[in-house]
Amino acid sequence: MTPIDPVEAAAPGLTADEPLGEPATARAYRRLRALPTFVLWGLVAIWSLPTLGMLVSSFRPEDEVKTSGWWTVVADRSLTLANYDAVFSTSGTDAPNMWGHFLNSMAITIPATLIPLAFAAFAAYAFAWMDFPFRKGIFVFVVGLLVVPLQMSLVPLLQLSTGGAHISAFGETFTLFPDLDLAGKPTSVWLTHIAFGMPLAIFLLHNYIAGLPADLMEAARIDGADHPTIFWRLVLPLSVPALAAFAIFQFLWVWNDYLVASTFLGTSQDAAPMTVRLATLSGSRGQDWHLLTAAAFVSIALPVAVFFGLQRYFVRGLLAGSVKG
Amino acid sequence: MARLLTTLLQVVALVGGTIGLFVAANAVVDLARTRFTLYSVLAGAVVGVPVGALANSGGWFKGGALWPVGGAIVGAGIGALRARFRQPSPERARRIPDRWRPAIFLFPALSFLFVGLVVPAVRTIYLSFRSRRGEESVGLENYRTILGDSDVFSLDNAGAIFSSRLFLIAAVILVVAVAYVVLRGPVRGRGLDAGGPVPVVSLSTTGALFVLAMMGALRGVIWNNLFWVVFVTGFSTVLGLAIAALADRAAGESVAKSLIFMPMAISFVGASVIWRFVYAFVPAGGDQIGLLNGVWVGAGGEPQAWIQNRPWNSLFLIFILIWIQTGFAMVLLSAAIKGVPHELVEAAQVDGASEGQIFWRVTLPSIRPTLVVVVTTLIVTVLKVYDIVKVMTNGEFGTSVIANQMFQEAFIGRELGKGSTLAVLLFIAVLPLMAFNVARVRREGVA
Amino acid sequence: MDRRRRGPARTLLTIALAVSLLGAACADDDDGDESAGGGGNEGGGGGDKVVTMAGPEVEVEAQGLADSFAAFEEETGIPIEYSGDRSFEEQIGGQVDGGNAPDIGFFPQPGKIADFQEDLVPIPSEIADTFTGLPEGLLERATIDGDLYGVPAKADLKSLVWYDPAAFEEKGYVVPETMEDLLSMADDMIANGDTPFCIGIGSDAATGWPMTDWIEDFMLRLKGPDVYDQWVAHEIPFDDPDVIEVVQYVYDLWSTEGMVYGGLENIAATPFADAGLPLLDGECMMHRQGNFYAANWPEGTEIGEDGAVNAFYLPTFEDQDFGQVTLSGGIYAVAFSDRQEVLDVLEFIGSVEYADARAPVGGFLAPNQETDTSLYPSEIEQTFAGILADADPVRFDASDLMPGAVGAGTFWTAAVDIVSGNKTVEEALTSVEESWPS
Amino acid sequence: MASVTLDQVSKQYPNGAYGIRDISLEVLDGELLVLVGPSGCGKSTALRCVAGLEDVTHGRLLIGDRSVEHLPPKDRDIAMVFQNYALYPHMTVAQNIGFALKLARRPKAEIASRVDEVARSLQLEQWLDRKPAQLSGGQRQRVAMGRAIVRDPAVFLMDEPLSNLDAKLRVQVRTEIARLQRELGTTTIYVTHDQTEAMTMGDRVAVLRDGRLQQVAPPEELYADPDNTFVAAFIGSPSMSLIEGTIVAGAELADAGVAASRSVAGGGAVALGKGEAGDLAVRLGDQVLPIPETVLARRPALRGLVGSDVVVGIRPEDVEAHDIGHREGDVVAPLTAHVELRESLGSELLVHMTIAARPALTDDTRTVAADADAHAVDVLERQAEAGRAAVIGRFDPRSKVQTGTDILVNVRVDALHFFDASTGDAIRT
Repeated sequence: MTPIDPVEAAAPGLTADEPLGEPATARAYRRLRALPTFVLWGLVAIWSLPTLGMLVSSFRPEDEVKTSGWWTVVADRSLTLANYDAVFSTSGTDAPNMWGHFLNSMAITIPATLIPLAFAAFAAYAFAWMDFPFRKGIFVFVVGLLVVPLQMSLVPLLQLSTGGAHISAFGETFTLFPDLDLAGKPTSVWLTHIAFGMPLAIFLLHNYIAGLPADLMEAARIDGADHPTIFWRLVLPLSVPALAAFAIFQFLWVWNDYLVASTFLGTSQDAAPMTVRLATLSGSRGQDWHLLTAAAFVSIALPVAVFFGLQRYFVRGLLAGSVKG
Repeated sequence: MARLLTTLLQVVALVGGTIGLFVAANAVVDLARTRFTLYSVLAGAVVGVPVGALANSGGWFKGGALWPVGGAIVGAGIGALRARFRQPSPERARRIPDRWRPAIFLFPALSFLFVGLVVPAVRTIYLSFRSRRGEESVGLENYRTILGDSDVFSLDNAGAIFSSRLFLIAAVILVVAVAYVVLRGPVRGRGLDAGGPVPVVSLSTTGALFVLAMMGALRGVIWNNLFWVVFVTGFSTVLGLAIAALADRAAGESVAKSLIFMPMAISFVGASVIWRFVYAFVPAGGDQIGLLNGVWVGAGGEPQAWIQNRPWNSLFLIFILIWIQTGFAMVLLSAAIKGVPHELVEAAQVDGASEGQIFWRVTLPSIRPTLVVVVTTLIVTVLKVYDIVKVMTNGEFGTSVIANQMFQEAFIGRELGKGSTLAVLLFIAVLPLMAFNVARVRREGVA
Repeated sequence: MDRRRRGPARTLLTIALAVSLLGAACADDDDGDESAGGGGNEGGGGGDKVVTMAGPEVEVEAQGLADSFAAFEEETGIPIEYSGDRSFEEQIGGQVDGGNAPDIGFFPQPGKIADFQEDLVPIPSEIADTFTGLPEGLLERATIDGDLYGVPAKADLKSLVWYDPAAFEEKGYVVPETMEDLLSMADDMIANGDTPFCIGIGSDAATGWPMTDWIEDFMLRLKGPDVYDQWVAHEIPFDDPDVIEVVQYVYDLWSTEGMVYGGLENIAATPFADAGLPLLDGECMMHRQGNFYAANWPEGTEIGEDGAVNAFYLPTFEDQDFGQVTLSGGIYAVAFSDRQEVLDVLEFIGSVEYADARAPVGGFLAPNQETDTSLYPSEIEQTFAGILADADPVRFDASDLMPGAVGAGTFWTAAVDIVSGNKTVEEALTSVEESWPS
Repeated sequence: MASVTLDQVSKQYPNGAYGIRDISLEVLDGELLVLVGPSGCGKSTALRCVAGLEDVTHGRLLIGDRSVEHLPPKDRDIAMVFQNYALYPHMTVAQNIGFALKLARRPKAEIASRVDEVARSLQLEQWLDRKPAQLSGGQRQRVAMGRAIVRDPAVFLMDEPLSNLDAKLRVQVRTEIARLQRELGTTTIYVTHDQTEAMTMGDRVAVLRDGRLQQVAPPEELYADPDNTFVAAFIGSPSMSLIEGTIVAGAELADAGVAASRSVAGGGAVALGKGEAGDLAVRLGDQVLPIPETVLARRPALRGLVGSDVVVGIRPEDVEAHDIGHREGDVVAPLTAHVELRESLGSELLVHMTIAARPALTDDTRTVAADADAHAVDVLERQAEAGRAAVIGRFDPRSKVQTGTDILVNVRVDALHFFDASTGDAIRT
């Protein structure tokens, strides 16, 4: 909608080759309009270069990766799949191959994403639409937990999953939490992730769910719905964007996690997710770090795909989740 | 393939099961309205199971399910008796479901939070007052050692800040800015226009420069955390905002935004490899394999060991996090910008405001809430930063941050006491933020 | 889904369904692990005979380690599960605290044994007695208050210098017999425009350790084993004049103009894993690094007399008489569980049978002197074995013997601080001294 | 079918404030009762209390003869139409309408047939598979209606169901709702802010103010005989002119040379016969109006008020230009007024005038004015100071009055309203 000043359009001095209604100002304006595009794509280039570098390197033979810059492929393109072969071959150890670790990652990530999603949704709904004592207080407390550093929670939780929790009283030992011997099993990993993901989940979902129109709930109540029904039939379907947004967050976080997985799985390599496998790839003394190029690319492929897939929701969900009031 | 199947089955069963329990629990309390007796019996049984288990001094399932089942039976019995003798009026019976429902909805989430975060947090605080492995109490000793450790916190040559060139530049800019504002004089009754672009921009520049000056002078993990917070938060937000604003008017918006966001999807192991190819260093003479050095040397510079040379090496690590977080800020902010009502912008256009003015005077104010969210979230993330430093330098070359120091102490040095202390320090650093968050949640009100 | 009019039957049904599903889930969980190899279940030290081991060796080395147990597993019927993790030394602390320790751990740093003393199982004397053929001092390293906690499972030979035979030939350099020769040769090289040394001490989590090896080697050669032992045992302070002198010596050597490829300031930045590579294209002449560096030469690099690279023993000073002082390192196996089969495994690791079983796999140097050197697959490995055999006295890597806080912490940091010119030698060593746990 | 009974119902909020207070009211079976009042008067609260969305704190609430104050909404056998419809955005029209039945576990076939039936009666057949977002305002409104109708509940509750429609549609839907309600004969409580709706739709209209019930009556009665100045001012548009006056002896008429007369066919007028002219008059500022016998008969209490102040109410249609004859048989008297503004509506001519008298400036009048807009209050107060009371006349369009001139108007003195100056209550017996 370029503003065309009729006076100027009709003004004398308009040379013939200038189409009417396209005065100098308008053209300048149009060029100016294109400027953001250039700047933006400049930034995009800067942002993508590092990743591109790794991608290219992953196709280069070891000695070249270690001795010349990846951009030199433009000059001599000697590309190979060797790195990928190395990564996908079980590489000696009788641990499962990359595909196996991929499944392990799945086995951890899926429950660690879905279950907190459900639980957080329950809680968020309760905080938003139910009435009970200390509602505000509890919610605020939960939000506060967002900032607890996780590193220190690891050991207590590991102890819990290995030995349970016991207290001694009246000369007897009572078990507060059973000795389930979960350490080394994927279960312990995603259980931990559920706990760690919960505050953000509740925070995001609450902001969204609390934003749903009140009279929808009332209409439903009058139509004969009780809280569970309202939750399943109204709130869940209406909250898809927020759910997807959190799902992506949690998925990325869990999929990319190394610390929790390696701590809880400890010596059991067979259950190790990809990130843990990557850490061992580069050899006892890191001499094989060129393999990481391929491996890293393999490991980011899925999350990136997931992100691109659910992006639309992501934005909507986060928006509603954040911009409230 | 079989494993994929078992995995999926397992997941389905788990999710189905947990949700099933939730549904069942709701169903039970609903019974209170119609069949109070049955409700009472079932509820009794449900409560009985854990009580029975807890009562088993041998451990929950020692001696089979005897104790839990026993508890269930006893509980059921009690429930039956209660129903028999304390049958409430239908009036009150009808209210029972609503009384228990919040508990049912909250229990799963809160139980996980309690076990996973609250208990460990409390334990950490406790440990921070105990000795190496928590054997005995040492009072504030840990805090004294930690804060006394010059690697953690040191004010030596803080004076150097004010003699540094950066500081002078900052000062000059500040003076100029103030002069500009004052000379420009009062603006249409708005008094001295401190909210305008010029003062704000110059002020923030001054701030950034000053922190840089501090960076040049001050050593210590805690300071590093501060620098991380300032730069990551600042740049991620500003860049995110800029990109969001640009993308709003540029071609190929969604693609561009996706590419900018992509780093968020990359694990830190991946990131470390990626950035190895940027910062890698080869002594002069050899071919550079790092992009940065490639460019640098190409421009005729001496190859630099970017992530080794203090004090600026931290900046290069910091940029990695900026690279990751900008996408996050951008997504939120661009969403917010699109949320700004068109009438507002058009009204401003009619009033003859320039694009810049519109952005500054209309768009920015109306996306303030989002900005606040972005900034607070970023700060929290940055304060807890760990992985990048871990994979890039393992905290060597003076790049360590609190979280790393904590890991170092607690896991490698096996100094649980000191590790916990650092964790507590992190809490404390975050507290004001928490308060702010809380206040904000309060203001928005729990709908 | 409306629960308002749901009959009790339905309710009970839901509960049953939910519970059974959850049950199924857990069941599946175990199956999942089973089909994955049944690894995790015994993480916490379950009842049956499986012995879990964990250590820093991964990939090829891990495979070699695993293979060398095949026969043992065969005859004893004790299944062994080894899992390698490069960050083993960082992980193990949490694992132990969390009660999830492996049955056997491999510590590259005997010094760490002290940190874990309360968690480790002392090796019963009847087993300890079977550990024969080890060079003097090795077992002492793992002994605290008379109890033996670990047994050497692998040896590293550190007093080595890698070089390119062809290049030496062509430029007329000869493998030096004494340190004096080596130094003068280095000067010649500089004069000839060659760079004597490639040095890199970068090693992400452990950046700095290669310099500690240099320091230790020169400590042995300049001050002798006794001072070395006092230094390790902290009988002399870390910033004792002797120590300062040695470190200063190394520093001065390194900072000599033209001595190091890329110059002093690049040493810290160069990952040690790649540090030697310029040797191959003549960028430098020598690379002082342990035998394990053999694995870092690119695939297919010929190693040996007439290969692309070869190694010689880092000579001693003529005017010092400390004998064939040699710096060694190695990995110790320790037990976190006192189950009989665990101790059996430990006993096997300490035996010459184990050494003989692993030697052929390659990438391995046996601490056990009785090992049949002919079993080593390559000429170079036999050379190493030879050097180790003649070595006397042998001293174990000091940084690995010192308390973890120092040996795996401040000593490394100090190295980085010195090289990157961040602290003077004296300042750096003083801060190490301060960090020594009392 | 059932009646709805509110027995001294109050809703008090935790902070002590009252949403509604002591409302007693019976909605007869099949009746359409309109709750009307200025915004914030508690009409919606009252409705939500009946619905069970808010719980009653005092008093009893019966639907039919069941006391329901403790029942959840779904057990009260009511249906509600919300101001902005509250349609479930993720469900189709059919699903929206059928939702309640589905929750009630009715057989699929029944649900389908009921939905079709309802959809037909609302001409929604072709939209059944659309989502609400794809519908026009009017259509959404009908879906909302359908959702209520489909359950055929004992009571309909409608919360300003038309306020989101544009004026034209509003009229159409208004009649449609009225028709439906009559056909179904379902007891209905209808909350609105718009008095035209109130007057046109309600069998009876209940006027609320500040949570209290002011008057319940059929529209005509409410209009013709308001209980107090609030109702008087609120009901009717343009609203009744309320002027402070004093009851005086009829003698003053003579002094002022004013006499009531009866208009006759052809526009002329004849003097009143003996006994018809009352012996009392009311002074408005410097003018007097006779109070005819008929009025005194209806409001005997006036006789006791000689010399005391009252509020006089004049409906616009009771004021006519002097040159235009009144309807035959009306008893009229002259009044001089200054023309401020004339609005021609074609069918009629609204003339805003002022006379030299104080306008009634009470809480009631203020509230009503405020409900229009804050400015109206200022105007009112300024008039009070200036001692110029506004009088609105609904003239015959043929009348030629000029803005800014003083004119003579005829006032129907037999239709005057009298209210107690202090309480604002209508003066009757």
